[in-house]
Amino acid sequence: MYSLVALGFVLIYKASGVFNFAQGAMVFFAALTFVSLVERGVNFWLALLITLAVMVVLGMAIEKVVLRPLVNQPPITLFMATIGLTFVLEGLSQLAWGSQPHGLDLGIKDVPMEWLAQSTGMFISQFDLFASGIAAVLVASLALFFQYTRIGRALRAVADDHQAAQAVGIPLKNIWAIVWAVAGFVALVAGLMWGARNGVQYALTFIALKALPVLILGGFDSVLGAIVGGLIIGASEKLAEVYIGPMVGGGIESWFAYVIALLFLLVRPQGLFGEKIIDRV
Amino acid sequence: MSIDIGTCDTFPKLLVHHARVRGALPAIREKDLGIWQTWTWQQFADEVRALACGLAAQGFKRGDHLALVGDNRPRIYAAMCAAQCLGGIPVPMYQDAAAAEMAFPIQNAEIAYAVAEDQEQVDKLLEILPQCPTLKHIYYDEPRGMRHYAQAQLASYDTLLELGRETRARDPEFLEVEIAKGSGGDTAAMFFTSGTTGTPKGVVLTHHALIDRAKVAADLEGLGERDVVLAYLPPAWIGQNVFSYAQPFVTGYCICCPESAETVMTDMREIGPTYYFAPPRVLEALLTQVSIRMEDASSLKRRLYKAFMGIAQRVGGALLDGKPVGIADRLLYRLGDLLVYGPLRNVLGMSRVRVAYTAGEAIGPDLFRFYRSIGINLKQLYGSTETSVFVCIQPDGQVKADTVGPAVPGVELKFTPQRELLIRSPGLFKEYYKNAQATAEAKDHEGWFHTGDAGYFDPDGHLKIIDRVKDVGKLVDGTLFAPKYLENKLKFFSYIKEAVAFGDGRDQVCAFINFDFEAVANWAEKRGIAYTGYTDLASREAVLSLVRECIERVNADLAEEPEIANSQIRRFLILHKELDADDGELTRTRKVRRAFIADRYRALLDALYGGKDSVHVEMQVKYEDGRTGMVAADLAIRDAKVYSPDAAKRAA
Amino acid sequence: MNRAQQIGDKILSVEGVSLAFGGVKALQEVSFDVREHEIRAIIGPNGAGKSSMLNVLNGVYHPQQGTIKLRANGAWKEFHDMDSHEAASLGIARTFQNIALFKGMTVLDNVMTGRNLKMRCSFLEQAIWVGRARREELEHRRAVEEVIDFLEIQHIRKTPVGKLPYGLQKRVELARALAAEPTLLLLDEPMSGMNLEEKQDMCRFVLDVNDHYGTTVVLIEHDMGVVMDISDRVVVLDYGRKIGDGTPEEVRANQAVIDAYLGVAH
Amino acid sequence: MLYREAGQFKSTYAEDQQIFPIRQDRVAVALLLAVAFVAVPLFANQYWLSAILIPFLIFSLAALGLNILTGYAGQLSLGTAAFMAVGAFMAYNFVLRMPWLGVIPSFILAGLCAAGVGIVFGLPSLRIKGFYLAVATLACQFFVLWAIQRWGWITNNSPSGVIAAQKVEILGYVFDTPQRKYLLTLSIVAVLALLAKNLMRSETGRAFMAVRDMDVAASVIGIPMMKTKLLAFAISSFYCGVAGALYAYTYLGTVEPEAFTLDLSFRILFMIIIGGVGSILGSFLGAGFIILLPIFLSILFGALSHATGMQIPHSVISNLELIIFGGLIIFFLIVEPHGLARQWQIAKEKLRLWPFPH
Repeated sequence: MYSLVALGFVLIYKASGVFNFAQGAMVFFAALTFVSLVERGVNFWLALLITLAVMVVLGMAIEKVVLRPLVNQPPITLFMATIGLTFVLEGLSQLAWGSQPHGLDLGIKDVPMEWLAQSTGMFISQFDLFASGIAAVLVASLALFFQYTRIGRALRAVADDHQAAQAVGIPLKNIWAIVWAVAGFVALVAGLMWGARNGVQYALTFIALKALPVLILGGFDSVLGAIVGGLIIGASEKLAEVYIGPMVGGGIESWFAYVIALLFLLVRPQGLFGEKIIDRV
Repeated sequence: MSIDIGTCDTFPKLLVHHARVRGALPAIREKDLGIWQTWTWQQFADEVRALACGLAAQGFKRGDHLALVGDNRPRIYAAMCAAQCLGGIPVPMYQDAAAAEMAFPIQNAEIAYAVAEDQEQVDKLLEILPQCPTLKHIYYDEPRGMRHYAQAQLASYDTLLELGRETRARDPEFLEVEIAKGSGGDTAAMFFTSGTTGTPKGVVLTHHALIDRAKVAADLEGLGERDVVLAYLPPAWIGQNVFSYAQPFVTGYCICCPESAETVMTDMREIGPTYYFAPPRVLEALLTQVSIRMEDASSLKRRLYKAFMGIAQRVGGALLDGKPVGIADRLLYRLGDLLVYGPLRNVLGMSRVRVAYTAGEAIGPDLFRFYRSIGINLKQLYGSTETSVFVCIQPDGQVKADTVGPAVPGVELKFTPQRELLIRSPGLFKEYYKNAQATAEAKDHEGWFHTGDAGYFDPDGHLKIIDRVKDVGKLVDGTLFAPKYLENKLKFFSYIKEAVAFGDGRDQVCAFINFDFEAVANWAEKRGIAYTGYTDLASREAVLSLVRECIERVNADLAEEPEIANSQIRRFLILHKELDADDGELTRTRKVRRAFIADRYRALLDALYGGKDSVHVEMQVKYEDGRTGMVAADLAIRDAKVYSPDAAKRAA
Repeated sequence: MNRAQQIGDKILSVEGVSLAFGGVKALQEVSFDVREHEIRAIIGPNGAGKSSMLNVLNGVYHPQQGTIKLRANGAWKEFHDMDSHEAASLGIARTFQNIALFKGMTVLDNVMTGRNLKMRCSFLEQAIWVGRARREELEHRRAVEEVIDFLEIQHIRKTPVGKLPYGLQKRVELARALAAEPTLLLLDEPMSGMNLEEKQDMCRFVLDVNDHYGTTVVLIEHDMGVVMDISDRVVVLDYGRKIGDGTPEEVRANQAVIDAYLGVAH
Repeated sequence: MLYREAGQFKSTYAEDQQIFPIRQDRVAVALLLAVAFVAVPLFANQYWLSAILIPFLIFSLAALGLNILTGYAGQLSLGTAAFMAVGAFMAYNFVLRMPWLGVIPSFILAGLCAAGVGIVFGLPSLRIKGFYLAVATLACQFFVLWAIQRWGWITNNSPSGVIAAQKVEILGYVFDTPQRKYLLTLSIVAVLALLAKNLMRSETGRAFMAVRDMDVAASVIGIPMMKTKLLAFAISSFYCGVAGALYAYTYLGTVEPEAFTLDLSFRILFMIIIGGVGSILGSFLGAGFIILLPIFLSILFGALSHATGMQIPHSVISNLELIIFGGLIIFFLIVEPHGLARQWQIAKEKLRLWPFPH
């Protein structure tokens, strides 16, 4: 589940070198808009389309207003800008759709499947399968997109070096617009999944914090890393809770992910799949 | 505070007096290594004593000359006084003069000892060493880069100081005796006039002359030990030397030397002098700076500046002179002082200026009024090297734009039939060194000094200088032609830097114009006129019409003065290069050498008077580093509108 | 050019140093020595290993083989895998090919950081400021003023470094290196990207530094004119190997050097 | 316009190095201190003192701490609230368990504990740089909060984790009224600010800035990376620790772990962004801005709703506040990355050059 959200982060980072802290808020905003539309009786698929359109527009707007003027600022400044963005999105979404949590039903049963439960003892619900299925599809399409399509290659070029990409003639402006639009789409998907599982409420925005260790583990700029990282963190958190938790007084779920990421960073600063960052004299 | 120098009649005695009376007060400061290093009178006296003993040990005796080459700094003034302690004669020389120009004074006064500032000056002296066999000892102050110099004559200032301290320790009495030997009549210093004509002349001035004039002027303005002066002009010019050597020794005030030529503005703002002296061209450059910087200011500041400057123009001068001014104006001016003039004076470093003099050349009336209007007590002063500077000073309250004030106590003024000014005063020079013939010409048997300046007294007894006698000419129809007067009016425009007017013995007046590159370049940029350099800008039609406008405004002013109405400028051309001292067209103090220019640009002059509207010119030019190159250009000649006297009223 | 400072005996000796990044052999068994008060130039075509040699000398890279011995205050100190921080404390200062100044600070602060090794006060004393810390700060300010005056950058003392033109930034970097009063000064192409006039100024400064402070200078430079004029001895590197060593005249005549520069097929 | 600098020259290096070389600045600061120490306690009412000024001072101190780490030393930290929490709880324990110690020494000890924690979580900064460091401090943030709730003795086993700060009593003089608390806070903050200013203009400060601008070059000229970075963490957390202690003792009175959430860290981070990264004055300006903004907004909306008659629900106001907050952050980052402090500096420069533009 984490990997889905992490994917959004990776996408933005890969294309614009910005760790978009507001990705969590976008997930929340997407889920909230979708749920509110459905509650107002809008047909499921139509709501999906409208939310998608809203998210794409939102993505582009963010790129235009926030990121374009901050083009070659140090990463720290961009990071802080996205934090500011998180606040704006939060305020906006609560203002627009009210702040009480909504249940979201995707019509997919979230109860563990019996035959699987007896045979493996693992409690995996149909929902988990569906979510990971979606994730797999998304990953595949993105991987293809990045690797082979012209735009994909342009995206990666831009991520590496703005000036060089511009010099080669890649239209920087709409590349970024596409990037943020797609991020909006991914946020929507993640929002739906996440919302369906534990309801759409305020906590969503802080999943960005959870996504951070995932990215660090998997490597900021690798799609694969995001997926693998997400799995490791998700699983280890649950395991830690079960095994180490009691000894230390429980509730370690919150900071355990960070400790792993931290340890990992000391060993391999660029994560599993990321490129090595060498700074030259 | 009164001046308590009593019987001291030579500069060394004055120094001993100050060291005793006000030993702890600062005598001299220099901005070095980021802060203002300060010498109190006591420390300054000790350094002078040590230096004097050092010079004595090196065989410097009474009557010898000591050449001083270098910028304002404590050590050059210490060397001056040290030479005087031994009865020697310091000869300050221009530090920006070329080596050849230094040869004559050294040969003329058989100078054996010289104090040079740094490697640059030492190289100049070494270059002319073959022509000056008398030069035996050169002491350098800044050892930078001279580690391998092995010439015998070279010694460092510090070793001289060390030597002095040893000799003084051995025989402290020796120096006190030498100082006591000095008397008012001895020669205090010798200044070589840049002389607009012929070879420079060595003006010999006695202790008495300098001290007496300095004391009189100081009494007039109530100068005291608390005053501060910034020494930024060449020390070899009497104008600077009097304010940074003679007067401080009389009154005990403190002089400050800036870090370098570039940092004069910032250092001036830091020091905030109370007593300021500046020749007109420095004031002019400052005004151009102000107007250029104001042009770039935001529209709010510009509007504010223009509004309040209008009030200042009207009321400022009167307020300064204490004349009656309406309450409304007085309040407005006070507001202006808070918003514009106060900060303006502050940025220029003149907030604490009590007395400001200008001399050396006639000053444009508007330029003069500008400084008075923003509350700076600028006054005119007249004098020359031969008269120890102070001849006429405008007292507070009677300050006028076009006069130089009444005579200073002890000075008598008289005119010859050709209106040449004659001066008799205790401050007169003794003689031109080894040039009896010139001395006789300048000083007649009754002691009157022929200044060579023409002028007359105005109704309330103020002297009015119009021009050099030999330049004052007459047009064919007899009207008075005073080139300086015209040129100053032209130079007041920030766009015109230098002008040379011709008309003596001709039917009409024509002029060569040098525009101020910085001001016009800024003006051109604002109008999007592209240009490659001075010569290219000079040929531009827009620039020609800009200059013509200035000339026509001057013609309008001239039309109002009946006796010189006819000397309005009819035709003019813009020179293809800036007049430069290196090419001999200007003196070291940037005064125009009219005769030299007239024959060098003979072709241009003929074209002007021959009615042609353009002329080709090929001229050899000397660049800064001594290389020469050819500059060729086609100069356009334009006519300027001339006003009949009554028409001028309407146009003004 | 008669030497004010007599060239003393060896102060730095590099023996058989090899350095490789993965497969790329940057330096192969390079050995040469540098004498005290000498201006030693290292020249060679691009990619010959000049900068890597310099980085080895001041501890940024660690050679796989070979030893480097430095005579610091009398004793021969052999440093194998010493980090740049220790190299600095041994009195090795350097400038960088592309300027490594601290953009956020003024010129004066940049040059003062050059003296950080000489500051003794603990941060606590510096916080209290009055007393020892203040005296020390003013002392060092005085010493830095000497260097500022020496390199004639008084007029830009208080401007942030980011605003200065390229030539002046190079001079500030030299000032910072000098402020540490080094025994060995490593200059990494101090004159690259300068116009003729700035080059002459920089040459004069380097000579004055050697003259006035007696600092031993190791200079990397492309401009042969400059190298021939101001260096006493020259080392020529090509593809990481030393192909020439000696006075500028000897090196100019050395056929291997000419080949290296004119590009003879390897 | 107000500056009359003519005549103010420096004849010793000490004069040239002082904090406020220009006389007008010295006069202005002296005036400001006089107002703060004398006028405010006399005239300000309860509300202004305890609800605005004391939190302003405390947040300025915390912002100052963060500025030392992020502004000067360039190490991003999201764990400010955690260090404040450590400071608050340790102070509580010291006063509780060693009453003979007195309040100020216990504050200092609490600060040192925070510094200790700071160093521990500063260790990763040696290996990873800039942006990744945010993770380390984030870990610290969650870890500390968790630790406080888990280990009983820290909160003296109070079930809900809430601790009540004892009365502040120094040498028999009890600080209970808002005026006294304000004066206590003000003096502590003033002293620490002066120490920080001295630190920043001396060698340590330059080492911090060198590490921020280009740490590779810094290490080559001899600045010890390990020592400098850890020192930055330690000093910064010391300041945050003391701020945390003050937060408990002179502002809230009772405090619980939830008060030191990540949200607080973000608020302090915003303070230094808006106020001015890398400037002592910036921390104060930023804190003032962030404290006054909500009050200003509520007054504005109050007036607005009063004028337009329609009652704006409280929730909408808080949302609008969030939006404006986020919007301002972005605005400042775009327009003036160095925040209000840089604007102040430019304004001062303009005044000194008045009427000239340059």
